[in-house]
Amino acid sequence: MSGPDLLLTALALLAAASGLLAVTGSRVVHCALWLVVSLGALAGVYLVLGAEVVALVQLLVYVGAVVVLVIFALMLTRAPVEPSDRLDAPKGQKLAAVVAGISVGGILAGTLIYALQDLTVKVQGEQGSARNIGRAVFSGWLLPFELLSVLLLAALVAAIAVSRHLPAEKRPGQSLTEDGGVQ
Amino acid sequence: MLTDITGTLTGVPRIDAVALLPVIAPVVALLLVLLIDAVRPVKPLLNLVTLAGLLTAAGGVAYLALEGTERSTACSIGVVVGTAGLSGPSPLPESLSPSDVGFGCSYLVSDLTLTGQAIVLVAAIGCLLLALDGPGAEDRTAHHTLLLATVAGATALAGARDLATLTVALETATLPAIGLIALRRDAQGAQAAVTLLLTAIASLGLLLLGIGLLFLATGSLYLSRIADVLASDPDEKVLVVAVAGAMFALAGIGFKISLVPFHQWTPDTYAGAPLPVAALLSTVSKAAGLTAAAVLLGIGLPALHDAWAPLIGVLAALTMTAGNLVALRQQVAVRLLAWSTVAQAGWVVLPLAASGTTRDGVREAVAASLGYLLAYVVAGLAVFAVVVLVARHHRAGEEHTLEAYRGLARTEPVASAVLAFALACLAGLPPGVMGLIAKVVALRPVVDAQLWPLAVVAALNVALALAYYLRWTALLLATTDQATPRWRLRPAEGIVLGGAAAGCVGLSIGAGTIAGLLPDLLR
Amino acid sequence: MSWLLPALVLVPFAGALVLPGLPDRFAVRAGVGVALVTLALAVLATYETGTTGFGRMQLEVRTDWVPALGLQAHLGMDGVSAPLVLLTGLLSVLVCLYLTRVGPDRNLVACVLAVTGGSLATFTALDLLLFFIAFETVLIPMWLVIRIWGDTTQPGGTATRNDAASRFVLYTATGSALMLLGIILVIARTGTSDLTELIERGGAGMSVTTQTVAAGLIVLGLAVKTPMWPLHTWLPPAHTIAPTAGSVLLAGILLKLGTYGLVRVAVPVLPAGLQNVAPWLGGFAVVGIVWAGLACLTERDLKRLVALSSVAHMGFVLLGVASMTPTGLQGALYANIAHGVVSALLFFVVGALKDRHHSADLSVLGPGLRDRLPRLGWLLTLGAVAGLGLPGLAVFWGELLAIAGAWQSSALGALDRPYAVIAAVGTAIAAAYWLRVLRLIWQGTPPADQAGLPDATHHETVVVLPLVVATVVLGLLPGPLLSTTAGVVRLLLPGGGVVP
Amino acid sequence: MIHLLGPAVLAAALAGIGVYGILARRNAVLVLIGAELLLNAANVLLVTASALPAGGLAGLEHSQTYHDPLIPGQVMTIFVITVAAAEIGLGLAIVLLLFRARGTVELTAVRELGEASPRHTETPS
Amino acid sequence: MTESAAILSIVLPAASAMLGLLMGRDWARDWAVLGSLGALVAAIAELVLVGTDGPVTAFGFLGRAQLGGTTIDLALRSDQLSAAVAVLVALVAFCVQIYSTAYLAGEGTPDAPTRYPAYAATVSLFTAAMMLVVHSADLVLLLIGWEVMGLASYLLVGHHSERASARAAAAKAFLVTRVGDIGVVLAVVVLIAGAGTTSISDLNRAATENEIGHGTVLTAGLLLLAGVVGKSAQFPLHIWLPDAMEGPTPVSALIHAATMVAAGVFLMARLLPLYLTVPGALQTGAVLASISMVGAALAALAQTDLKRLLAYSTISQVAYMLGAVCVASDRELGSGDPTALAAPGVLHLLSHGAFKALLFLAAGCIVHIVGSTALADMGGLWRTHRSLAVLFGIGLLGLAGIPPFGGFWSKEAVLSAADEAAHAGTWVGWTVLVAGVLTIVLTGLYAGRAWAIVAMGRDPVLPAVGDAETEEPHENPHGHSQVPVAMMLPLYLLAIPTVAFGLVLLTPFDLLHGVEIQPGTAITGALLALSGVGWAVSAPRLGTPDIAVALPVRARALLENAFYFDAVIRALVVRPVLGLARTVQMLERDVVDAYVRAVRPTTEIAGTVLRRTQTGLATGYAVWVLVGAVVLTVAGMVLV
Repeated sequence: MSGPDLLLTALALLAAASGLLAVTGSRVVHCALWLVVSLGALAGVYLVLGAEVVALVQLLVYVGAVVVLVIFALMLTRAPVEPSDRLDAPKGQKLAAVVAGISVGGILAGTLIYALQDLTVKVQGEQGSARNIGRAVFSGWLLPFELLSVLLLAALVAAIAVSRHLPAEKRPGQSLTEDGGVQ
Repeated sequence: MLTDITGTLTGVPRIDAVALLPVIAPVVALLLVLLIDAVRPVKPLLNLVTLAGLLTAAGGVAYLALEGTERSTACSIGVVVGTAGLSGPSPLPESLSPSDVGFGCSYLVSDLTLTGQAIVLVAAIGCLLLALDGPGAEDRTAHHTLLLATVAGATALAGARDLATLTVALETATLPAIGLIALRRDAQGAQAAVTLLLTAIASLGLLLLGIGLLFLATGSLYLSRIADVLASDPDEKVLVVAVAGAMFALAGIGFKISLVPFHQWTPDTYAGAPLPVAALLSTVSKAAGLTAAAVLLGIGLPALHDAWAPLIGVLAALTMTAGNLVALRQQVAVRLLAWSTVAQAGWVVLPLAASGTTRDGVREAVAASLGYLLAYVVAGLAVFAVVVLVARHHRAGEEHTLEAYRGLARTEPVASAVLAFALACLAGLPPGVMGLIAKVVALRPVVDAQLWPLAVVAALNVALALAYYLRWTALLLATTDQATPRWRLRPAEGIVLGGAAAGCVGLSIGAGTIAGLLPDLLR
Repeated sequence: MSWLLPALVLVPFAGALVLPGLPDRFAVRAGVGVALVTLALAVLATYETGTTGFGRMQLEVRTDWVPALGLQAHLGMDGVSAPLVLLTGLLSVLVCLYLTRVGPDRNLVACVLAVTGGSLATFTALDLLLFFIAFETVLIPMWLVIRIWGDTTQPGGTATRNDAASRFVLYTATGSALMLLGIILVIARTGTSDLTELIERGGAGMSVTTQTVAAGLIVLGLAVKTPMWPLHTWLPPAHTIAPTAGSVLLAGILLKLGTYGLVRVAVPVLPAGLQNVAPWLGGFAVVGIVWAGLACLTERDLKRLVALSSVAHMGFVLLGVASMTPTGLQGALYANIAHGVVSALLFFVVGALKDRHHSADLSVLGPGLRDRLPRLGWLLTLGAVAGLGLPGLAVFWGELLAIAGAWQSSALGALDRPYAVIAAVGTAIAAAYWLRVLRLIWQGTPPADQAGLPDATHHETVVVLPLVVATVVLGLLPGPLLSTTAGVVRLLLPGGGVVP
Repeated sequence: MIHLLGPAVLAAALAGIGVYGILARRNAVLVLIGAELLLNAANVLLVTASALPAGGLAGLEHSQTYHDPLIPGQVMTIFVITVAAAEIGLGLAIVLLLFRARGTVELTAVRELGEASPRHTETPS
Repeated sequence: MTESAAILSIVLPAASAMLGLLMGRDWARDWAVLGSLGALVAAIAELVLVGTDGPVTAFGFLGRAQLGGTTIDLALRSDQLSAAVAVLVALVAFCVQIYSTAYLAGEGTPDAPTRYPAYAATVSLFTAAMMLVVHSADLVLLLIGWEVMGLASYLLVGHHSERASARAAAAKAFLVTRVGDIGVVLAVVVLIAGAGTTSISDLNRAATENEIGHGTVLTAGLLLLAGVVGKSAQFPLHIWLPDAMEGPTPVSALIHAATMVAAGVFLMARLLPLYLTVPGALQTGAVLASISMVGAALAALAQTDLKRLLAYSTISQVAYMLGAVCVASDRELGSGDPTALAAPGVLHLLSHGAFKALLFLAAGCIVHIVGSTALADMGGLWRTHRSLAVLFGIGLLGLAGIPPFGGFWSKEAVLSAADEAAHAGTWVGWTVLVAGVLTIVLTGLYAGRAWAIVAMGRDPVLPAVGDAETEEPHENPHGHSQVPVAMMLPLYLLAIPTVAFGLVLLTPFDLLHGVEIQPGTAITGALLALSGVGWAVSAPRLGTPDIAVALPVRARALLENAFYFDAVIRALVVRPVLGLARTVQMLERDVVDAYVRAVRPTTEIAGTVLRRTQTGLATGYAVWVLVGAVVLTVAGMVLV
């Protein structure tokens, strides 16, 4: 159990625990915050595995943007700040969720444990450096990169179109005026 | 064989623009639409630009098909090796040949690609025309943008030959569609969008886990590379991980074709979404799903045939039977159509269950699937066209039940003739010869591989499906007392109706196109 | 003369497409015209085939349709299909003629022509897949005939009518879907779907198990259409509900598709397979004969009774085919034509009676028909007597030869003699139920209230006359029809039918 | 030298937790949180896989020393993160739309499209 | 020339039947009479021509049917046997047609129409069918004639279809003969399979040269015997003949006396060479004949209805003919055509045809006078209608076999044949001889009884001929006092052969050398017959004209109902079949069809269950997706 292994296990435990709390918490804001902790821990894990850029992107995009968005969404949907039991699905659904969660996790863990049994590997620090990632993205993965830009554009246009403000009592099939103004 | 357009950026591979035309055209159109919307949003202009984008893409496909040579682009062969002066982190030992290190091409224009793209574009043009005047088209710009994005994703998916492009293309084909569903901003649309969104995200998670496992096992994302690694009888560990990865990936794609365990979003989303978008989902999105499955399983994982073929057989049987059984009980037209597409998904995927290990076996199976898909898409478009027309003229709008079709043959002989003919095609009974030939094409590999239980289930499902298709046709010819108003047929809808009907008749007479796709190797 | 068969097939289809456009009155007359042209073409084709010999396939025409599947639009005619083509042409003309006076409806005539076209295509198709497509083309028009023009006065009104129609089409569709599996298996194993080629091979290139599986599936599909005993429950309701024109088509032409398929596809292409299936086929056929006979003994509805008697008749045809001997096969083909003529005659008469009494129930049709409606009475008697297989009328020859074939059949193994005896007993049961019919409605004193009904009109007599003549001529002069099928039967059977 | 088993198990655990998160929650936004976790699990798996030398598990017996210059694992992770961002963006937009349309984001309350809902079960006339 | 005569004898009546039916009421009578006359002339011509330029073995009639290996040649043949029987048939048919013109004159009452055109046409059809049977050289062609006769008999028995008993009798007649005909059909099938031909001459030749397997010939023989028993109303298939008396009397005369019932014997005679190779079949025939002979005669004794008495008498007499043919295997014959061995049977056939037709037609006249067929209503004919009584007497004498009447000669021929067979030491010969002798006594008895009741009987039923119409004939409202000429003429015509049949023995027919009358049996036979008649005629002195009264009451009822055999058959066959039919109908509805009907509800239930999984909850769907993925993976792993 070398130094990085120790660090990895620590970060892994932190990520898993905070993830679990994020998912089972009864206070909405706490869930969001635990999510931040979990994603942060993951960034750490990436660093240990030598993926610098990925760690940075993780921090930047996930922790920075995504979680903030989630918190905004929670606030906009006036989610109850105080602990409420209405967050979890009804009994049957929860049971199914547990079963599904355990089975997905279990089968993945089983396969991976079977495959990676005591496999140790020397981490190449600078494999994940910006230079290599840059060259890789712009040589081998140019097409997905370009496609990604189309995806982002489409997602944003969709988000904007969908969230254009809604007239007070919206009846399905009611047509908006050209500029989408409120009647 | 790379054509050279950029060359300025060091190390950036020359992208073969012609090969990528079917993907680039919709994107360019998309940008133009946004530009026009910013400058002066004039409805006919927007329609025109979108249509032009799709037609150029179709032209590109036609050109590539006629040219006949196989083009591959966005490849990373020789980039790192060939670029002088660039020192990679660890320069590749000269002894290694490119194929050793996991290189390959992200995008390949082969018969499979062109057929997939052709089907997608035909369906997209149909859906666009339906959406021009149909419900949910008020917000013209957003609608067209999202539609073009979906088409770009679907066409890219057909050509994707590595898992990264496959994933991104799949998401590009799904996310805008979710946007389209929610575009009408009403409660129905929102719920439908949420349903599809959650299913899509869960499936994306599964797909990515699958890709992670496959990457762990084979060390590369290129499908050709994965196929080679798995073909050279890897050891037990690699095989187990690869199979797990393959299954997760297949599950991830399942929702798009609406195979049984992953189909539950279909009826709710079709009912909630505007009709043209439902048409889009049932044709473009399903075509994209099938091409993804064909690419992933046919090109990437033929070696694991023993794992996925029987399972696809089971899924196909379950999908057919469940789809037909529930469809029998449906009264609302669009829900019946949703369940009918679920049942047809079973038929589309049926040949894959009998692909056999030989390269030729897989090719024939994929060819059969694509053949059936083509027949299904054309017939589906015709049915949707008529349903949209009825929705527009019926007081219950999109929620109209089958009763709205009672006695339609009296007032609208042409439209009901097209609907009856299309339903006969979907049922696979003459006069719908196209459907019959498609069913023969689909059943041939299954019978050839002697999968008797599957073949018998499929045969029984012919009758089950026939039950509700005939019930619908019978309503058309029934006599009714209330007078249905004459229809005012808009040009766009006329084109779709005529085009789809011509397609059905054409494919019935020239049924060779259904049976003879993918003549040479599956690449 | 290679244009002849395509024309024969396409003329009725063209008629079917054009007629809905025309006004009712004119359309029905045009329908008769088209049917007459088809009949003329059929006669010409038969004559041509006859001159150059019924033994081999004549007037062949062949073009590629779906090369990838090996499907060719390949038509031809020989001794087996010639009589059936003639019968189809004749019945089509008679039905159209009948419709000119009784409920003229352009769509109904269009459906009749579509059914005629589909049947003619099936009888002349020489490609397995083309045979299948033509076999299925007949389904939708027949379904329409029952569904739209069916009789809604039955208890349960439109619900029973719709149920009968959907039961007919779904039962047959399931059967033919299973048959499709068999056909695809044959094509997959032999590599060709061309019937002439497959007949020459006589099942070579296919292992016995494959042949048995394929034969099982194909026979199952065709048995539903014939109908064979356990799979026959769609026929009685279909007949009770169908209008007269529909019943004549159903009994006269559609049932022949199944048996023709057996003789053309199952026997020559899968001889070894059919050898294994034959005892079962023979068994079900024989049970069918006795079962349907007994069911008729207590049947109240006359149309249902005639339908059940059709099941018994087709039992003989199936027995003939199952015997796989030249005598048996010729008996089967003969019984096929005879049943077509006799059941068409019966359904016309029963239809006329039902139109007059507004019900087909034996008690309503009432006793004393011989005095009230003498002409219809005599026609019914002739039909009944022919139905029970009186020697001297058409059906007898079919039954005699089928029983003779079964008696000396090697394919039926040890069961050949018992089957023949049971089938012979079946003829006695046929006599019992037909005499019961005559006793209940033909004899006896006519009730007072039904005095005013008109006897068979001149028009109805003219429609039925050819059938009467055919029944008698086929009964007294079996020579010509038997010699037509003799040549081909020797070809179809493995080793030319070694059993004498 | 690190054991790859640690991050692998982490990926599995996170996947399980993510799945639980998606299915057990009633509030749509929290469901999206679960989804994020599931996607992150996939990312962890990809990054751990990219730590292996070229050729992945299959390449081990060739005892390669160098790493695949195209670093597919990490590049894929970056793409996934971006896709996740796009998904969450659109997801939240739709959730907000649902909130504005129906005043609640509890999925159990918005089940109008199901087969059991009154809209679609009126008996056929 | 003989061919054309034979063909004419068939075609003429057929044509008259066709035209009679189509032309309608007024022409019918002329066509019918003309047709039968034509047939008679053709038959006589054929008889003469056969005599002069010899028999013609086979000439084409309905072409040739080619099937598989064998070909069925539907040809005719004409020889002495066929010519003789043809003449008999034509003669009786002609007489019946003339008789019927008067018997069924007029329209009849609305609820009992005479339907004369249909009647006349069917009789002509029958004649044509019988001619076809007589002349056919091929078993299948014979079967056609055989069954068309059955159909004609069905139509004629059911002629007065307004009476329920007539309808039942007609159906029974056709069905019982049809059951017999299953045997004939199967025999044809066996012969097609075994011998490869159905031509009678070929079969006889092949059988004698035993080219066909013995088993095949035996089965064919027995099966044909079944047909014969059915058609000739022998035990056990005799139940239909007494009921067939429901038909008009001339029909009974023609069909149920002279021709149809004799067709069975004719067939046996035709196929005698074949039967000689399988004595087993002949023995069974002999046994059945003996039982029928005695049983029917006993039953005739106790009948209370004149026509049923004559019907049972016919069964007994036909049994006589059958017995004569069946003993043929035990008699040796010098040279010549083996069919000559059947001569005694054929001889009796011819004579019986004449006098039985005479009796029936006379009975018809009596019924015409008295108005009912019951013996109780009859009596005193001798005084009221002397000529009719005389003719009736001649018929009875012929029947009883009193010399010198025709019946005596033919009956003696049969007895001497039986005697010769008995002396050859076979048990068959003895049974037939004993039965024959017993029957002669019984026949004498019931003939005498008939005479006693009808002719002598008590006071005249009707005023004597020529009396004024003053006194209303008591108690027979619908009788007629006068018998029209057209009905009397045929009686005279038929009386001639009844009396003069003995002369036939002298004619140079080569068939006859199979016949030799032994003086011993002849004399004993005559004495027995005379004693029988005498005893019956002496009954009136005992106070009642009916000798049967002497029988104990229960025995009389037993005999009258012919040993209740009819009820036995009804219980053993008819009721179970109807029961089976009901169960089949029930099974059809509840079992075979149930599976088909069950499909709809099962799909509906399945559909509803599956629909319920569509809850509308998005995360609910996600559960299916994820669990589905896991199951898929596990299955994948297991498969690899």
